[in-house]
Amino acid sequence: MLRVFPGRHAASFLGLLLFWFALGGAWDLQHLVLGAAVVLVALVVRWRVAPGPSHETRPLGRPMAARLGAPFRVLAYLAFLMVEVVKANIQVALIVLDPKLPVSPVFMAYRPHLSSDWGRVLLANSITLTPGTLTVEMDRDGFLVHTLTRSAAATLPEWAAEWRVRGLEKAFGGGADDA
Amino acid sequence: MAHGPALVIALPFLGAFVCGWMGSRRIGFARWGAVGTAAIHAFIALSLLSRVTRNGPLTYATGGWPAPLGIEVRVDILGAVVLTLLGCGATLILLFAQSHEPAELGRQAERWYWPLCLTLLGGMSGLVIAKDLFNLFVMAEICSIAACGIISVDSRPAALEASFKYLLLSAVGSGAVLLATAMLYSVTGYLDMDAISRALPAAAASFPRVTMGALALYLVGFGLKAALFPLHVWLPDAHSAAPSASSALLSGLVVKVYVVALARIGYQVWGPDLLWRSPAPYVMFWFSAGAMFFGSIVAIAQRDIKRLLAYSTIAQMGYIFFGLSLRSENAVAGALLHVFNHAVMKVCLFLAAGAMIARTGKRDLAGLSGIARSMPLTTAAFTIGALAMIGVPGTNGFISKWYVALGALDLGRPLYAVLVVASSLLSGAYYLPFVISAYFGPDPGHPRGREGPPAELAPIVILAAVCVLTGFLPRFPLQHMLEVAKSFFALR
Amino acid sequence: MSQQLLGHLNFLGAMVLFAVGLYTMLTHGNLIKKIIGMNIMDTAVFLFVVSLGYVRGGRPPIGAAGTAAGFVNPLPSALILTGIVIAVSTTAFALALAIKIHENLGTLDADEIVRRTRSG
Amino acid sequence: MHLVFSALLVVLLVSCGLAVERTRDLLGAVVIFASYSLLMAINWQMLGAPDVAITEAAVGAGVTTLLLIGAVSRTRRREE
Amino acid sequence: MHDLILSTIAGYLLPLITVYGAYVITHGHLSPGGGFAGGTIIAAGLILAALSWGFHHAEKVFNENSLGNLDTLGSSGYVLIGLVAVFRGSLFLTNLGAGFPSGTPGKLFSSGAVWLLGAAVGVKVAATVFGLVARIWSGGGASGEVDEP
Amino acid sequence: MPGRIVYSWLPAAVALFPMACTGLVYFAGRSSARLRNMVALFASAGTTVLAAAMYPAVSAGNTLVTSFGGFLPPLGISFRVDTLSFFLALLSSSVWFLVTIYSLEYMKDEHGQTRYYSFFVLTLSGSVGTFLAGDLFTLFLFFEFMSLPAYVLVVHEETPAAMRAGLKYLFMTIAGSLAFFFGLVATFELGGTVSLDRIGVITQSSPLSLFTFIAFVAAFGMKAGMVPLHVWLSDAHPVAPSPASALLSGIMLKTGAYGLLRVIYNIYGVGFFRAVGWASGMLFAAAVTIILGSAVAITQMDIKRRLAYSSIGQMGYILLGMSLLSERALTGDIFHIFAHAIMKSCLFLCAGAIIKKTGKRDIREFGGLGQRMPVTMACFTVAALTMIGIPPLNGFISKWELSLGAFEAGKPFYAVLLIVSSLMNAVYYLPIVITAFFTRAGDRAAGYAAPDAHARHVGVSTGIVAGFVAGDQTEPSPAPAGLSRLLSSVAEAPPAMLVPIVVLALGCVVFSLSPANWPLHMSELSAKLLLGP
Amino acid sequence: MRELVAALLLVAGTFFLLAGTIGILRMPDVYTRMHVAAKSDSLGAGLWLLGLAVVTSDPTTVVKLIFLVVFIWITSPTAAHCMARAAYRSGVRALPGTLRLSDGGVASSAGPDAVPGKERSGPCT
Repeated sequence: MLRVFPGRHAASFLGLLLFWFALGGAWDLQHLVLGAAVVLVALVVRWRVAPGPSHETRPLGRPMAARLGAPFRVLAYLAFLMVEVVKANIQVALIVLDPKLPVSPVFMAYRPHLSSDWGRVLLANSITLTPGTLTVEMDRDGFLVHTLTRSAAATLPEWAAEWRVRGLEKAFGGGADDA
Repeated sequence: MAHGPALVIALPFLGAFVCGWMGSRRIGFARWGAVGTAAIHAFIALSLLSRVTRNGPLTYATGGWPAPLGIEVRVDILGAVVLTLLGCGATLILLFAQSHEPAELGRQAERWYWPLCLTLLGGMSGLVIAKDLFNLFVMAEICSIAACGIISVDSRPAALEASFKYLLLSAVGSGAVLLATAMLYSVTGYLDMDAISRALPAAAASFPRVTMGALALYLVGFGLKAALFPLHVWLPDAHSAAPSASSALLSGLVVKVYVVALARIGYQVWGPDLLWRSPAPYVMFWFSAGAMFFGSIVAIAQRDIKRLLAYSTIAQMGYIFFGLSLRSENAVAGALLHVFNHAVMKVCLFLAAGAMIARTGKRDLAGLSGIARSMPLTTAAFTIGALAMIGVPGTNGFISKWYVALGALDLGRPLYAVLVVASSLLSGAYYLPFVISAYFGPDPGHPRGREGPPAELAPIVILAAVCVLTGFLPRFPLQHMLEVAKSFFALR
Repeated sequence: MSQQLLGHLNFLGAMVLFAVGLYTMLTHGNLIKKIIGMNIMDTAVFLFVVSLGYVRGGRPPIGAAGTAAGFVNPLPSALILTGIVIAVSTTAFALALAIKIHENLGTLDADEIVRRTRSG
Repeated sequence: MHLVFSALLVVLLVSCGLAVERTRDLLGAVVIFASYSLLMAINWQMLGAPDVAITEAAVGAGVTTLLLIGAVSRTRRREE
Repeated sequence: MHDLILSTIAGYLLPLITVYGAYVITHGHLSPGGGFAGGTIIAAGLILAALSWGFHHAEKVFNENSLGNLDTLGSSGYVLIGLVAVFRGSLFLTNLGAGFPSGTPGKLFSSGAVWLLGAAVGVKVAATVFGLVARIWSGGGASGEVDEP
Repeated sequence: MPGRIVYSWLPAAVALFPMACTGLVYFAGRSSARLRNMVALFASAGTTVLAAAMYPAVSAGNTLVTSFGGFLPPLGISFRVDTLSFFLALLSSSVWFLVTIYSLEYMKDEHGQTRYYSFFVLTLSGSVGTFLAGDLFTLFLFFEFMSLPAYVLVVHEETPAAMRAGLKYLFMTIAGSLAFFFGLVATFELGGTVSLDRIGVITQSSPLSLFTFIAFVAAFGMKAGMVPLHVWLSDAHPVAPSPASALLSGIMLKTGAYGLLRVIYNIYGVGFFRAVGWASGMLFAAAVTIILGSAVAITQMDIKRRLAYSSIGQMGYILLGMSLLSERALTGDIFHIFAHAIMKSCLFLCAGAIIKKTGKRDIREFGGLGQRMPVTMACFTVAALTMIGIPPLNGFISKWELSLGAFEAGKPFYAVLLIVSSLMNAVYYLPIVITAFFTRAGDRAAGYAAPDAHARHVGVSTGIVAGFVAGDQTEPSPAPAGLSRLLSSVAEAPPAMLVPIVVLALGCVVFSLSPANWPLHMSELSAKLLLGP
Repeated sequence: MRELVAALLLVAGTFFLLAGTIGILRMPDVYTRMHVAAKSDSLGAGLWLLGLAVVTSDPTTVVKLIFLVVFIWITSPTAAHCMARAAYRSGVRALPGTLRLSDGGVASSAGPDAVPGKERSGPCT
């Protein structure tokens, strides 16, 4: 059943173990043993319960440079997102506190050029978090985005998030995810 | 059997899990597993009884911790007798159900049925021997849910509706009980019954309204579950819509354990002195008097045999509460004895009625006329049960009636005794016409079955025999109940 | 003082909620609404239990022997936890019943249900 | 401050309860009930019962709500 | 109805929630929580996954049969652990007195059987709660009706 | 003659022997009818023998006692046989024996015979046990054992009328037994014992003791057919098979009277009664019972209904006798229990024979019966005359004693009442006899045409007058044409039915004004015993 | 110092949450409300938790708080998306005057009845 790359598994395992230790706040052997067991069970459950892997698995070769750059890309993306979120909130606050309530909503279709599901999801959620936009509907071909203002709709296609996500995809190997 | 008190609770639950687990694989295992578990339960209960009567109350602290932390149970004489009743009663009912429920329920429902019955048994056992009020509450809840379960397993609309009503009302009841427990805890700082009982006089002096409120809530809570008169609305539907064996369990055993709980709270926690300083017994008295008459009068109008039996339960529960609300050892002993006796006879009646319904497919009284010709033994057992209900001497119903009436006279209230007597007359008014038409009524002519298989017949006959036997030799339950009543009143 | 008041406040709230829950349960015909009412009532009771403990100054009244000073008395919590478990199982069971009733009778209204079961 | 917050919580709880009672749309009532449960969980945390708060959050706001929503979606949404 | 965002997110959250639930269960004697709360949390995670992927996927693994097994495992485990004490000659559910190792207070494996009991309860609760919700949502049948693939 | 207390197993044996035989009868009935009948006969005969076996001890003035203390605590079962108990037990078992013989023939073609005989024997056990009971509780128990199985005898025919009557009987019985139950509990409460071995268990007058007494009167009065509790009787007796009716009227009514005797003279004590003056209420009830029973009997045209109402009237005598609280009255009372038992059994058996042979129940159709069934009708006549109280038959003796008792008690009004009621007895018995002997078959006696509604509405005096008119108007029938025709017209009941009738009728004659009247002697002893020192 | 930072963060968080709440009340339709809910939740709660993390000395707690922030940032937009999608699919109407831009950027005015949606009800799915 485990039709994913072992490396990916190892990453999940380690990540979850880290989570476990973070929760417990103790780094002793007991925690390690129990944690390993728990994490293993959790992962098995997750893979067993999940629907079959996506038909669109396109493993990409990953250049060494991309691999090394991955953490930086992630951090950069997070920073970018934070800034965007703050901006979004300020914008919302301004709109909300404006007595005229200047909204001019738009439904727009949007087609990102991404190769992996997780990338699309990341982008979709980023869109939701960022100024004036909200992903309403989504499938592999594109998104249906609701924007709060016309200007937000106009700027969305040029938004910086998409190429950053594409960069992340390159770093982690897009399309390898299923679900 | 040192672990009897724990086993008697744990065993049915364990059995329930295993039966539930095996039920989807081999239903036969679940069936006989249920009976076997109940039988072992009965055996443990009997050995506990003999132990308790010899050595006095048996206290068992699970986990070895003392009362406030661990769960402590205590098997006193009352508990032991009721446990025995539960074990033996459940064994017989489940034995009866073997030949009966598979056909009535269908495979899917049956898988749930046996575990639920055992869960109910475990809950009831826990309820009667719980030593602290919180476990009392928990066990009452387990009973309630399992009882709702066995009503509605077969998913007939009427049963579903009845079960829903029961579930919601008993949730109200348990809310009241929990609230009362919390109130007691807040003023005494204990959950353990003995400890509360010791602390209560002082608490009642300084927080009279809280303690009074707690008592009232207990009365309402357990009164709801035990179908005390104005709170009985759920019972007729629930007990008549359930499958036959369930009806017997519910009407015969389940409502009784709540009475035991209420008696414990009233007499062991509050104690007679404190209890009669509150209005609770007086309220209970009038309610129960209402129950005796209301239940009987409505029962007269019933056309469905199981509804008739259900209303009769209301009347008889009124009878038990009546005895408990009289400040007299004899009356309380009579009421407790009636807990036992009514259980025996009502189970007998419900099982017999169930057998009749199963064989003829008819539930209405008219449709069952002349049934004695094709099912003589079952009808005879039913007759004995009915006579016991009326309180004909030579049956166990007489003995309990005797003591309650005696208690009423102890108080110098002959009118109360007349009330008891008159309510028996009323119960004659609805049992006898059916019994007579069963023997002498015209046979409606449709094909009639024969007596059921031995496994179905044996429990009915045994119970009828117990009715007569304890009518003639009432020493077994009577002596214990007198002792219990005495101990209730010895409490200060 | 403030704690006392807090306890009383919750106490009062619990009473009101109990009434609201009971009222919902008794007056609404819809079974699911009844179930929600039951839940409100249950939580009100739990709130009552906690606030009763609070009235006495947040310290459990039992000084169980051998327990450290800062040891939190597990009793009221255990009480309510069990209560919650019971409440949720009751809820689940009641909902299953409600669904079955709806499947069988096509309605969730108590009066209507009674009418249909009596006639059917 | 603590007191004010608690009072606010209680008021909110009561108003949620009343809102549940008033709402004829069952799904709406369920959602309000979920928020009621969360408020209750917060209240318990404040009253010094973290265990209960956790459980209530998981059960009251989680499982019970899910059960209720499931039931509503399989029956009917409005109270008739 | 499949939603890519939800199902992807659920895929990430499920193991996290499971691990968190396991944490709550196993640290019940050290911090707030315990078998019941943790079991509910695990169940909630499973329910989240099942809701976003469809109950029929979850029922590949957690169907009535296996849930029943888990249920029985948990509950009879509890009783059996209690009975271990009985066979050791102590009272039912006796913990340290029955020879369960006490461990170091504050450590994970401490408090003797409490830990095991918590785990049993957790398994039982998780299975039961998930089963309940699955039954309510998917009508007790083998596959979900609410959602289509 | 101070009696000793003798512990003996005999009383228990007498009471329990038929009960044990019940099962035997039932199982015998499953294999062979003949065997069953024999077992039933054996049971009643055995009971009679066992009862008679107590005679030596009782005649020596001893009291036989059996008790089972461990049984049914806290009361226990006990038997206690003094003269009265012995006398009535012997009476009932011997009447039972005779009726069993009668049943063998009468019930031959009936359905459900096994059931009939089983309950027949069980009822015997109940009634004998009632008489032998040593305490109120045992009395209660056996009283129930008699009353409840008797229901089956009442509804034996299973006709709708029988079922209705049975239901009425059952409810009244249960109401009565509950009243009894109440009295029992109250007695236990007041006196601390329910034993009948002394005089005066309840010695203090209080509302509760009055209440208790009323409960007892209700319980036993119901069984004894005291107005207004008689309503079951007039329905139940006619619908039962005739042997059962004979026992119902002959023996079972007496258990009620016996119970009252025991209550008045043992539980309360005659001294107590004289002091409180409750007896006047009883007297009044008795007077009403006598008058009403007789008056209604006149209006009845169904032979068995007429006999049933007559029983009510006669029970009034017995109630009267025990309420007068004088020794003579008590002697007459007890003797009347005996006398009425045999004469009413005789009458019912005759009626049964007539119904069986001719199918006629309406006394207006009894014309020519005297020719067809001479022996039966002769016995009927004897019993009827006894009933009226013609000297020297034994009915006369009891009435005589009762009247003397009334005078002794300073209540001469009741003596007058007795005479009036005797007249009324004549009014309703003589026409039957006259019709049977002096009217041709097929003739409807003229006198019966009208009075039915009449008497009912106009009242007692009109009834009497109408009765006399009826008697007067009855014309003598022409003499029979010849002996051969007479013989050919004879269609007498078979001997098995005839023998008991004749024996009972002889009893009416023998225990009359003869110099050695053993029953009277027993009655006197019993009255002395009851009144105490 | 730590307290000051924390207080600032908390105040900021409160401000955004308050703005969000007002927004939810003021916004004209479901979709616009979802905007506000998604955004103010993630930032407001995030700032709060951050503020708490600053004053907390226990490292485990800090880690837990940070995890919480991550959770909220994952779940909050997902939840908003789910609700918007559910509303869209069950045909909840948007504010009159909402534009519809197709892929190529061609605008068309979406009238009151213009929002298409499959007639499916059901939460979130």
